[in-house]
Amino acid sequence: MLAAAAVALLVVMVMALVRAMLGPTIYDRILAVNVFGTKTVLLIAVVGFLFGRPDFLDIALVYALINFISVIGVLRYFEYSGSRQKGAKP
Amino acid sequence: MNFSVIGLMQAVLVIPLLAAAGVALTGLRPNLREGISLVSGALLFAVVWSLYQSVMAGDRSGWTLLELLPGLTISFRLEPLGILFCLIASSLWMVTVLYSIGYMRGHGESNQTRFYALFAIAIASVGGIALADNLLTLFIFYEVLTLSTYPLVTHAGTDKARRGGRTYLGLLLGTSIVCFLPAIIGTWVVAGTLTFKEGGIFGDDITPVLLSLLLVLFVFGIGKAAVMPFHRWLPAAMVAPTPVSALLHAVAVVKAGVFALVKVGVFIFGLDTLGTLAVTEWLLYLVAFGVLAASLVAMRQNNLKARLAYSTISQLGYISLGVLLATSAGLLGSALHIAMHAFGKITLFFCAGAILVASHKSEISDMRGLGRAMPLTMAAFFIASLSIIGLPPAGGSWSKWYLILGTLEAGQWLLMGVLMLSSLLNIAYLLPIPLKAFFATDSTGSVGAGEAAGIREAPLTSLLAIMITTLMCLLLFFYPQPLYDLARSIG
Amino acid sequence: MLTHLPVLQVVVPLLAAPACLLLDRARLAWLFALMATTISLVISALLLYQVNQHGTLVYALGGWDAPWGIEYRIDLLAAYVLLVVSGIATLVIAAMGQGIALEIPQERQPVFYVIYLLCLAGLLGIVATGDIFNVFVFLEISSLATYALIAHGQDRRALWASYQYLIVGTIGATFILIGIGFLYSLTGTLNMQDLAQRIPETDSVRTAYTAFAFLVVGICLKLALFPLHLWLPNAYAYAPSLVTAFLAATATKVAVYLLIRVHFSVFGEHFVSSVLPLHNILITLGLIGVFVASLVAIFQTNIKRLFAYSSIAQIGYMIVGIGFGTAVGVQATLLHLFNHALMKGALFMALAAVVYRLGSADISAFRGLGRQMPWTMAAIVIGGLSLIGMPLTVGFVSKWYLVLAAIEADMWPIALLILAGSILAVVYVWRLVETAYFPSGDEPMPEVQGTVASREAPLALLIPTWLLVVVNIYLGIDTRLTVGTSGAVASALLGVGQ
Amino acid sequence: MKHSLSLFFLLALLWLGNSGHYTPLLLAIGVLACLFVMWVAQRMNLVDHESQPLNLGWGIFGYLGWLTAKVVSSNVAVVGHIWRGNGSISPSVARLPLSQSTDMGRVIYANSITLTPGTVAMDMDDGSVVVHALTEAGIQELEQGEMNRRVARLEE
Amino acid sequence: MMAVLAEWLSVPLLAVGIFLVVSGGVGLLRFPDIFCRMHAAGVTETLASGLILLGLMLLAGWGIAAFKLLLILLFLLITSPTASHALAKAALHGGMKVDPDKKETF
Amino acid sequence: MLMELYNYWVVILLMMTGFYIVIVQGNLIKKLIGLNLFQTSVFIFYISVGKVAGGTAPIQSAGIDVYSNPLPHVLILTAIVVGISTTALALALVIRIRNAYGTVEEEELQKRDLQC
Ligand code: NA
Ligand code: NA
Repeated sequence: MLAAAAVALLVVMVMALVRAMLGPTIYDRILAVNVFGTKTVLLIAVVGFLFGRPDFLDIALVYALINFISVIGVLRYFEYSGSRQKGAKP
Repeated sequence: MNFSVIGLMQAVLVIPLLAAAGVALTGLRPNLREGISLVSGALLFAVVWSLYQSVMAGDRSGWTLLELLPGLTISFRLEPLGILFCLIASSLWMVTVLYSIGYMRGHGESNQTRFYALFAIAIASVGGIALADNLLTLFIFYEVLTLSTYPLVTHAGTDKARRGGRTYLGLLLGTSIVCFLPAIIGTWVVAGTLTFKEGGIFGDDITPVLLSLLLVLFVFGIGKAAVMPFHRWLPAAMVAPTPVSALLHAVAVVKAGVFALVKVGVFIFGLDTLGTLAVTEWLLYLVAFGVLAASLVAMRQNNLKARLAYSTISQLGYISLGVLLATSAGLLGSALHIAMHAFGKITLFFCAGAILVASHKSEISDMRGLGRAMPLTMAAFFIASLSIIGLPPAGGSWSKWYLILGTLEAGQWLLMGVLMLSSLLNIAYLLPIPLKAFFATDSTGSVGAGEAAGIREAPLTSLLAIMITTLMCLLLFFYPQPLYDLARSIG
Repeated sequence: MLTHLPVLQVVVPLLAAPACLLLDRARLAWLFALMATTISLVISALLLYQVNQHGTLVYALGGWDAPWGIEYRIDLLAAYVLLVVSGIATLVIAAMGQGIALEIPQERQPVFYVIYLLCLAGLLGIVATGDIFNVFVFLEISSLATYALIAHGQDRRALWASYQYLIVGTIGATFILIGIGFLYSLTGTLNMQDLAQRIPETDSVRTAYTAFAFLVVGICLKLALFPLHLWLPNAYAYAPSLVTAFLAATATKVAVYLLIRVHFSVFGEHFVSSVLPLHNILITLGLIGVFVASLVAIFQTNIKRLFAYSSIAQIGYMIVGIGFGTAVGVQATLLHLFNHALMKGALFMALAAVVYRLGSADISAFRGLGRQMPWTMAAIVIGGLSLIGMPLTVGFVSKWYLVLAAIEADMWPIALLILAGSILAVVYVWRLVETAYFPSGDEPMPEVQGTVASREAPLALLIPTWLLVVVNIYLGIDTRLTVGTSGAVASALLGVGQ
Repeated sequence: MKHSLSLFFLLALLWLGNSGHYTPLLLAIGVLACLFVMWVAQRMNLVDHESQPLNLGWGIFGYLGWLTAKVVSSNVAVVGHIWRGNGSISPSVARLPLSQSTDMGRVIYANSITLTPGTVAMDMDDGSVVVHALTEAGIQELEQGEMNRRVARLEE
Repeated sequence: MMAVLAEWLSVPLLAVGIFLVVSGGVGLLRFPDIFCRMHAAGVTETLASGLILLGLMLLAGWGIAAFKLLLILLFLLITSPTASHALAKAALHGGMKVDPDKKETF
Repeated sequence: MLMELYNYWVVILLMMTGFYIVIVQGNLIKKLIGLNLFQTSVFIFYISVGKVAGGTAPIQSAGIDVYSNPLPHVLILTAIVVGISTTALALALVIRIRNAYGTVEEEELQKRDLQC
């Protein structure tokens, strides 16, 4: 079952990648990357159990943190640049 | 005794340097400044004269200043050819300063302090070159001479002067870096020493190909000897004030070139080795071609200084040729011609300068009839021309005589012909100038118009200098013995 | 205390950097940084003395021995380079007290000194460490600091230059990292001493070559070997003048050091020359670099740029020396490494003085400068003569050995080409000399800031500059120290006479 | 003080839960680490009722239970739409009124909307929230206001 | 006994989780615009993640591992809406054509 | 051979992609992204080289004997820190470039430098 879960997660990650490539907007891509990230967290956890190394959970935890922060960071960047482009040229 | 000789040799280097410092410090008081130069010149000449006696007594003392690179020192040694060079330079320094006082002030030149200081430094470098005991020492002072004379060439600061300076520096530094230096380093690698030695320093095991390569590098690398095609710097340097031309053509620069060439020929290769190399023959022909070509070019020059410059190139060829002949008579002729040409050519340049200062004329065609206004100058020009051509009663006849003997000794009939032909050309491009000055009418058609235009002889000090050098040209014909003895003891 | 010198050499500037951040007054920060670099200089002098007395110094960091811990290893070569780097760093920072004032605002100066110290620590670390991964880390520390230093330039192009250098430098560093990775996978060690032993025993020669290739390319990017030099001219031209002096005299030198280390200490001449045509490549690229960079230099109107291109050319000479693969060749490279640091240090510091007075390093600023700033200009002339390779300057000594190496290797054409390159140096140096001493035409002289009495650069700039000039001449005349040391190092590197 | 204690308790729980090593040394380090983080949080003015919403009381657990059920049911709904295809959805946007009086309450409400699949809070101001829903039904359900009321009740 | 039971129990949890996560992936690909896709992504981030992590918790049994899994779950549940909201807001402000003041259907 | 060294192929692919982006992209930020990709490929290379056949992640745990080599991980941790510092510095530079020039496009930058 664990193996099936891992495979399913990988499949979803591939789907996310496809969405990331297709876009069409930058927000679609960010969404896809976020999904890819959260699925990675799950994958790490599942793989940890699959290989009998539950200590991987620490990595999953850290990865979840990084993923969240990076998505927020990227979003802030685009939100600002988006509103700035609307404004007058500096 | 030994110590004092070394002390004197050190003095040869130190006196001009102190003079340079003194000149720089007294720049605001011209009389004192020129006084320092004159006194230093006299002092230097006295020192060199004393060294002359030592060297004739067989003294070959030497001393090492420092070890620049492992096994390679900056060293000096008493040696006849070097003393010959020193004698020329020290005596002519004095005379040139004397001349310059009149010329530079008469011409209202700026930056005179720089001129006198650098002149003194150039004399110091000549001392270094003349007394050098090895190639490295020679090379170092050779480069110092180039650098210290560059500002003199560019003295005027005009566009033309800057262009001339560029050519001067470019060719001299260029040849010395690209050919001379590798030749020296190559010699060091091949022979394991750079110290001058009678009979040369190369062992028998060295291939002729390598020796030929080195010889070619030396001949072209010593750009100051103005071997064609690296002669362009001499005409380019004409832009300099006349005393500088004297320095270049007679006192220091070109003489340093041929001196270095003689040194390399005699003390690095040795005349025997030189004679066996096939490439020597080729170089001889090249030089001979240069002698003729430069004479022909000289004939076509209307500018007096340009004509004299090409004359120098041609005469330097004589000296180079004398060495490459690799015979004792040729060597003797070369050594003597270094001196004879120096006195002759300096007189000619002094005259050219005097004419320029007094009449503001630089083109030969304008000088017809000038003899009435400047009889002494033109007479001096005539005698100096005889010396350059090699006719009695002037010193040049001796050196030319030995050079011809040298060609005979080497069995080079063709070269003898070249020398004779070139002498005829010398006559053709030099003698008409004084003759026309005395006997031809000037452009306005009247004889002696110069006087009417208010042209008089050059300032007194300049005239005095001209008289001294002219006298030397004559004296060296009647009393060549001291120089002959000196030249005889080389090698 | 004395036994800890190898690590203190790096730790002092490394710790001084953050400490400097706490000093909020520019003057105070400068004094502190000067003190720290001076201590570094003293340490490097002591290290050189110790190495001369007792041979190579080995220091295990934190008491862990070599294969596990990081080892600091100071042999004669390292001690020699350490002295150059810390010496130049001290002189430059001494000059910065006054010289940087116009280019960097007062309130930014403490941070500037922090970065400067970090850069110094990185450079010293590269030289001092015996662990190749540690080399990478220090390389990046120094590089990051360098990018930041360059970005401090006034001109906005400094930012762009810094960015470009960052990209190229990072790629270079990454190449080095790959090379190190291959070496580690091959031998299982990162200690350079161990690597040197294990590489010849390896059965996968191809991996070793791959590693070597990556390392060499990476290092050559850092040392701006033609054609990997494109980042350098802008970086040098737009960085603050004294930063350029520091970088030109130290950063590329350390990169050359690294190349020598990797080539001769880690892989060994025998290994390198057995299969690769590296020698020919190095000689060819070096010479092309000499000619191309010198030719480009001739046409520069910004003198900082001119000397930047000249640096690329001089690096070419160093690479040619390595390319001979002989003891004399390496000796020539080492001599030139040392000597070029002196020349370019002096030249760029003199340029900094010109910029300080005239606010520009353009050739037009040099018109008639021989009269207005006689001492500064004289320093430039002497530095230029050294660059050309005139006798009685250090430049002559290194040229001599370079040509000697070429002739000994029976490569006469190369010898002539090396010297022909010097002619190009004559051209670009002389353009400057002519402008300064024989200005043409009736164009007015450039406006000099300050009163007539203070036209010459301030002593704070002039003294360090002239210290370098004097050393330049002194070591051109008394060559025992440099020639002796470089000779000993070269024979040790090539295993001659051991 | 109440908030500090709560934060310390939270941090300690995290440390203990993640460490797995309970030697005196590590425990001591843990205490120090927690204190350090508290000091930093204090300096950043983070220790207040916003980060430690203790005032919400026990009612929050009841709400969380209700929300969980809601999340499950809306998941099922959205999955249904996914498999049935784009014909089954009717994306719509609406501005809904807020009846919460505190920032905390509004955040909980908006986050609850977003947490349940099928609805997303896109933007909000003091009095309203803009919601995007996968179907019109989603909007209508929110308009009925059960979630709104439950969150508002939490604030009391 | 308990462990075996837990292992058995974990199977359906994981299975449903897998189904939901794949569904979310399909939705991500299938739905027409960014906002609709966000709803699909929400599926994978809430119930799907929760079920899979619960399944793992059952396998892990009482202990630190379970605690960490719980932590991960809480973290995902807290951050997911925040990220979604940030994304939606950015998309809304970044020019996606939606008029918030008019109730409308696309 | 091809499959045996698949990690190398992955690394090379990533590396070339990153390198390509650095060279071709005119946008300074995108260049940085390429640079990061380039660096990351090397990190992966290190980690994969440290893999020991049958070994698991080098986190000590009861009942496990074979671990991958931990040293590459340690090294790469350092390298990652270095890489992040580089990126941070580069981003700071880009911000200042943007302030000074008003653009982060390479071509535009060059145009604006030529103008003055
Ligand atoms: Na949701
Ligand atoms: Na939702």
